[in-house]
Amino acid sequence: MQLLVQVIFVLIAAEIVGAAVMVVTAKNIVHAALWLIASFCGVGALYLLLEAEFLAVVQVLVYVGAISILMLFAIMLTRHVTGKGAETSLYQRWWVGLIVAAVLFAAVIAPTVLAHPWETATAAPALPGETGQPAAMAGIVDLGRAFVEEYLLPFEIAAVLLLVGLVGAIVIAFEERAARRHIPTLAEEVAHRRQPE
Amino acid sequence: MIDSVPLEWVLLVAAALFCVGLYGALARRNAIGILMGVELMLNSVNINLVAFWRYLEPHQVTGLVFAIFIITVAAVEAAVGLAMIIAIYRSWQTVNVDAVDSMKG
Amino acid sequence: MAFFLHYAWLIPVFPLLSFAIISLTPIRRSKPASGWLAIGLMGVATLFALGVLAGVAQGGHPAEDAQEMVVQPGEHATTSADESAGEHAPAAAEGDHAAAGAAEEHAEHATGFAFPEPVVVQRVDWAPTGTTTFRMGIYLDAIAALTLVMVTLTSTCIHLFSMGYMSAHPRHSRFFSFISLFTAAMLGMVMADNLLLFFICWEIMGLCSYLLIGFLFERPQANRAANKAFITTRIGDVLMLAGMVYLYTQVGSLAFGMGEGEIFNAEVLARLSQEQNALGMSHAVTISLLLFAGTVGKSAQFPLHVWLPDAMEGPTPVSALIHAATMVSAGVFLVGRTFPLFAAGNGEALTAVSTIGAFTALFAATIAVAQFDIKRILAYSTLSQLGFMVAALGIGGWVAGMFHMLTHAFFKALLFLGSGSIIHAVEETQAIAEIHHHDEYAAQQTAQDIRNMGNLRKYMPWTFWTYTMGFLALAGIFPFAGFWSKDEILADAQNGHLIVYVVLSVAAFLTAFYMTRQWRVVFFGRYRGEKPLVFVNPEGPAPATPHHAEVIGAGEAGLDIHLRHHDYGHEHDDDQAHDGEAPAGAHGHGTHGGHHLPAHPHESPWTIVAPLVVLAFFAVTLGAINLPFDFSSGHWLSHLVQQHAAEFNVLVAGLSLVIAVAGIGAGWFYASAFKTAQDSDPLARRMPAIFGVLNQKYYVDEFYALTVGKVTSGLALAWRWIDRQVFDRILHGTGTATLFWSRVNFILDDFFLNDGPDSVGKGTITTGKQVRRVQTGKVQDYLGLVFAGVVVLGLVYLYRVGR
Amino acid sequence: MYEVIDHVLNVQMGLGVPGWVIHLVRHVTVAGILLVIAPLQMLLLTYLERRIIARMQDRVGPNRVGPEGLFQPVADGIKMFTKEDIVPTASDRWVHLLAPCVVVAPVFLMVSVVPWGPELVPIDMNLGLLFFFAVSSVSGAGLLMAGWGSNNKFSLLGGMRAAAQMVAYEIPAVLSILAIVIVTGTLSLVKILNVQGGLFTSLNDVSSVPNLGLGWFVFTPVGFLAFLCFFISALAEGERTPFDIPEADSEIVAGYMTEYSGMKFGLFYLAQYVLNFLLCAITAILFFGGWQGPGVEWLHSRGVTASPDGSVVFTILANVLGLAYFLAKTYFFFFVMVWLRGAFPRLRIDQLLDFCWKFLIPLTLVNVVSATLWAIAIQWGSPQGLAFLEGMGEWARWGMAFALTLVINAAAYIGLVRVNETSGNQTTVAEDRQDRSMKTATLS
Repeated sequence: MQLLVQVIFVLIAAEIVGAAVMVVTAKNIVHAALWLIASFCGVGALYLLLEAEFLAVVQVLVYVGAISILMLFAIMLTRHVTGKGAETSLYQRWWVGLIVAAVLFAAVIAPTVLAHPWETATAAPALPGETGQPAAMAGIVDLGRAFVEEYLLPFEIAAVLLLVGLVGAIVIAFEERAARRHIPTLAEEVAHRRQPE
Repeated sequence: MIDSVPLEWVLLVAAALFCVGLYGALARRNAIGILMGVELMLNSVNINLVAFWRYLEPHQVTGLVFAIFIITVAAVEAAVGLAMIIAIYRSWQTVNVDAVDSMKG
Repeated sequence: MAFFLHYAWLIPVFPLLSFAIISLTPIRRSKPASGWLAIGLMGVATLFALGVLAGVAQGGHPAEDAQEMVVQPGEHATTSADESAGEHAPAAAEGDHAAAGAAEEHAEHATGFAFPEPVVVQRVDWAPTGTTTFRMGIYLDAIAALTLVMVTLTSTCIHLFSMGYMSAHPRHSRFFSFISLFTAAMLGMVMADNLLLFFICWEIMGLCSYLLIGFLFERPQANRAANKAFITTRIGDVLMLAGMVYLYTQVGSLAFGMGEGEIFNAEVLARLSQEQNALGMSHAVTISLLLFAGTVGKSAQFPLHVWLPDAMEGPTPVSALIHAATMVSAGVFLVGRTFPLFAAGNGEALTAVSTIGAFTALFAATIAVAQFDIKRILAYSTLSQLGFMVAALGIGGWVAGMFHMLTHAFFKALLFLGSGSIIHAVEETQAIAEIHHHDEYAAQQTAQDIRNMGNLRKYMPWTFWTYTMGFLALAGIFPFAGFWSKDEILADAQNGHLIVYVVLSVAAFLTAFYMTRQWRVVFFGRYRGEKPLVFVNPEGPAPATPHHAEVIGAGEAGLDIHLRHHDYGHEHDDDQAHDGEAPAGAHGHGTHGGHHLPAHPHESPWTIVAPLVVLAFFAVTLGAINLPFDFSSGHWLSHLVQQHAAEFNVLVAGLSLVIAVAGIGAGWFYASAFKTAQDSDPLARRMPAIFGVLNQKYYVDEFYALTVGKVTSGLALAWRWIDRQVFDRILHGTGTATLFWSRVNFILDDFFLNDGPDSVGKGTITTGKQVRRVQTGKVQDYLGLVFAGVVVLGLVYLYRVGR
Repeated sequence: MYEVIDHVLNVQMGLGVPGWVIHLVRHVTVAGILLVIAPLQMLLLTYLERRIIARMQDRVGPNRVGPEGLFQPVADGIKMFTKEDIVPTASDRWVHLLAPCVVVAPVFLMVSVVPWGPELVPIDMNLGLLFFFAVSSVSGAGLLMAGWGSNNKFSLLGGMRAAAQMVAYEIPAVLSILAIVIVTGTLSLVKILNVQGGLFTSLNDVSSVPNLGLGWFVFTPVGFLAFLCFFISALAEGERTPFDIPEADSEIVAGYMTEYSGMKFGLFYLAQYVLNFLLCAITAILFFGGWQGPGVEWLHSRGVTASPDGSVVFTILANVLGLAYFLAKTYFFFFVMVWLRGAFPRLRIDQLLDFCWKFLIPLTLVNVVSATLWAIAIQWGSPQGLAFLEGMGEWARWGMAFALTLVINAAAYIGLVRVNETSGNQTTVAEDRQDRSMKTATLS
């Protein structure tokens, strides 16, 4: 059973990281966005494995169902549909990014993570419950309570942030009616063509 | 899960995801590509939070709460970022960030 | 009664509800519906308030009620009521000094004061954030219950009055929504369980006061008065907020009550009164003086009194409700509420309070002697009476101050409503209507001038009799309400505060004097309104033809410049143009001009008279709640609030009655000099200088304009001068010097240093080119640099520092 | 289920297999059953739709293959399997290929949480409802993939329209369901169904109410408004007329399906009809009590309490009756969908989005507020500082909540209708009329 879980974990991890690598290396930006969806789904599966079902569902709902689709929309809106532009090359100093990321992973994060003695819940027994059972894991009910009691103010701030983001996005992306490109009607088109140069 | 997979593995996956996202944010020319890199980084942070919650303090709710706050922030960031990209596209006719350098010294 | 105590928190909700309904729903389109809605809900609130009072009174021993009455909202509901009541009730009931604890020892002024324990305390968590939780709720004790009844009763009467008085106004519904909001805030303030909630409601009242003074916002005068009131009271409020912050830093709580962690806790008070701050005062003195600044602003005490007379620009019901009966007494209520803090101030704070109160009482009474505007006389009278209450609190007469606050609210509201009725009636006459046709502000000012009235006793009997009762109560005639409360203040003052006693007695004499002057001029003699003394609005439409105007003889500086006798009746044709522009005023007559109104005023409709009758009833009888005799129902108020009140002193009472009668007599003869509207005041004839000073309110406004205003503009001028003369010269000098130096340099350069600077310049350009390559303007480069920095820092930490 | 398989494998056949194998067998069996049932539903629904719409249009519909044309869908299926699979040259091969799979997969995941009867629940997830909508939102990505991968402007337009419509209508759908979630306090579909027992009260804990299984949420003002909003949103989510803009054949050929043929087209078709079935099923479950109905609870309780021999029979009977109720309600809603298709013309895309943002979303938000009031009125008491509520009887509280929410919802509906009329369409209609009258005036 342990081996099975390990295998599943490795598969999921490979899916997450592999898809992420495809996201950053894919030539075609639409493909990158699709790989992004794959990576998000993998993260959702990892949450399931970590027994955070609610977060897994929220991950799918928000990242896959909303953010990715928003990105695909943005790609399709900012692309010359028939022309070039869909294929993107790398930034000219991409090697800076590569070095920074590689060094960050290999020399900073990985040694820290591996060297630190983690006192996980299995090593230290969980809080004893009433009947000697370990205390129950926090569930959705606790989460909901935390939002309206302990974290009420952050919750409200997050709500305001969402509202401000919504308004801001609308204001930024709003195109004034006057600035919109004029789409000629058929009659105008014909009249235009008929005019001598 | 927690008795078969050590915490380090999960953290390493998150770290790898973060670095890949960082590379994406640094190396992509396309603004939307950069945004994708940032989203990957945010996801890796979320994995960390959930992993710490599960392994270290499963009976407390803090890790989940902050993961949800990060998802909120990510959603807002995506919305505003994409709106900005569309606005940039409208005035520059491109979404390649190296073309948008009016701040050049 | 338990029901009412249980749901006491609903009392402010009713007027708030009517505010919300009138402002948010289409009901606002219907004038009668919105008015009657507000009146109805106020009536329900009144019922609740009476129920609460009955519950409080019936309980007798509130501690027992509190045991079962305290509701437990949420898991953290307080039981402080039980505890504090349980501990202190026996001591307080006996009038013992022990309850006030250590504070008592330092407060010789506050003899016999023990903070009354609450009957109902309901608190809920408010703003739970992390570890600190602010809680708020209601805190009901006997005085709060009495004040609730006072506020709701007067407010209901005034709502009803407004129904008749404001009926013609186009913004009728808005008026009702504003006064409902105001009433809600006042009730909330009375029931507040902590200073912050108190302050929030206090500020809402300030806002409503601002909105209602400026209700007739077509008039520049109203706008100015609203701004003045708002800004002036803001000065006091900021100081009060500072006091609250100070208190919070010292105590860590703003909750009323004597329990653990509440501000009237005996240990806390003892500490506050002993510890000194940087100013050399004890904390308690500083805090109470800062809080008292709020009172000075809100209750219009001496340095900040200037806004209240100007606030009479608002409609008369507003003057009655806010600027006579309720809001201005909020300041007094504040002092009463936080009295233990004042008492803990070793008498210093209380001395300041009594000084300011007594001074204001006398000061305002002298001004009132020389006014002609019926509402302004009452406004100064209000100032003076508020001074009485504040002085009473300052000399430790807590019961007397509160008692006077309650009685004063009723008879002053009555007087204001009576004056409103009179103005309403006078405006309905032909002479005023003709002015109204030309300039409605001038018409209203003319209608408010007491010289243009007279013999109204005959035309308006109901108003006359009710007004007379209010007048007698204010003057302090036995057995009207004002007599008992004023006598109690004087009895307290006589007991060891001789100066205050003398000052207040003089003020009482002047009160009787100016009120009689007003009363006789208004109600007796001959009706003078047919040829009125016309107020000429300096900002209104220009008078049509100057040669018609007749300037009345000098003597009354200031006012007379604007007073002309002018018959506008002949100018109708010329004035048609103004019709369109003239905004509909408070009493807009749809058909003025063509339609002829009666020459004499007539009695007002029942919606106006009925409130007068109700209030007159209370003005006559309210003294009965605290008769200073030791029979079964005597000292009812004192017993209810569990305080010791001053004993009845025949000498003091007799003397004050004599003073009042003397004042009335003097006033009666004095006022006989007014025969026609154009007659000037007898004092103005004899001593024009003194009259001028009084008429112009001791020139306080001008003084403020000269000091505060001048200082501000002087500073601006000084700064301009510094800018022009100093900085500009430095700059010019620098420029000239630079120019000279550059010439020298040019010669040197040209001959000696040509090559050197050239190479330096080239070097600079090269360096700049190299350096600016860092600023690519590309966001990814910056991001890359940031993360490169992170990596470097991480490496340093891991492999250098961390080891 | 577990016991049954255990019995069969270990007792009857004497194999002695370990527990996880039984679990595996059980899940595989259930998944297999669902995988068979879902396409069958699609076949049945296509047939039904064609027949019903034909009757509405005075035609006969397919009636040749089999009795009454019952095998027509099978024949269509065979045709699709045998058709040539065309992939456009300029298309993005893999995206084009994967798109139908991405659209179909979520739909089959959604099937797994639908309770078919009192005990016919594939997975009783305590996040069932959220899972359902989270998964359904994934198919939007598939639609965009299909639109983009085909490299055809009609496909792209169709895909973008479909995704925009899905994202937009997900909000009112989820908000209207949120009202139900607030009232019941759970996200589990099974628990939501259990609450809907009783008799017209939506509260089977009100005492002295016989459990007839009629406490459907649609009988409360909150539930009724939520039902209306949800069903309209469901029409849009399922791309049904009048919201079938993404595949408007008169404008953009077949939308994102234009370049698909053969079985890939069949997969889209399958996904669409299964999705429609699921939306109807969820409507029936959330607002019409799903398998709840007179008699089911009675039979079920008999099954629990009666003797061991009789219990199986009673349980089976209860499940069959519940399944019958559930399917009857679901097919009724599908009939309504077809009915609407026969009755209404297609909307324009801007009308569709306006309707969503200016009408449905405000309305559902108000409904969420009244759901909160309902929950307060029914469930709160002295711990929340509302002791006077506790003093009232259950019926009084229920009646108060009913009246309050009815007033709020009706006012919100009327107000929104008036606002939308005055702001948009009415003026244009008025102008239109004026224009026309002027024209007639000049003509005459």
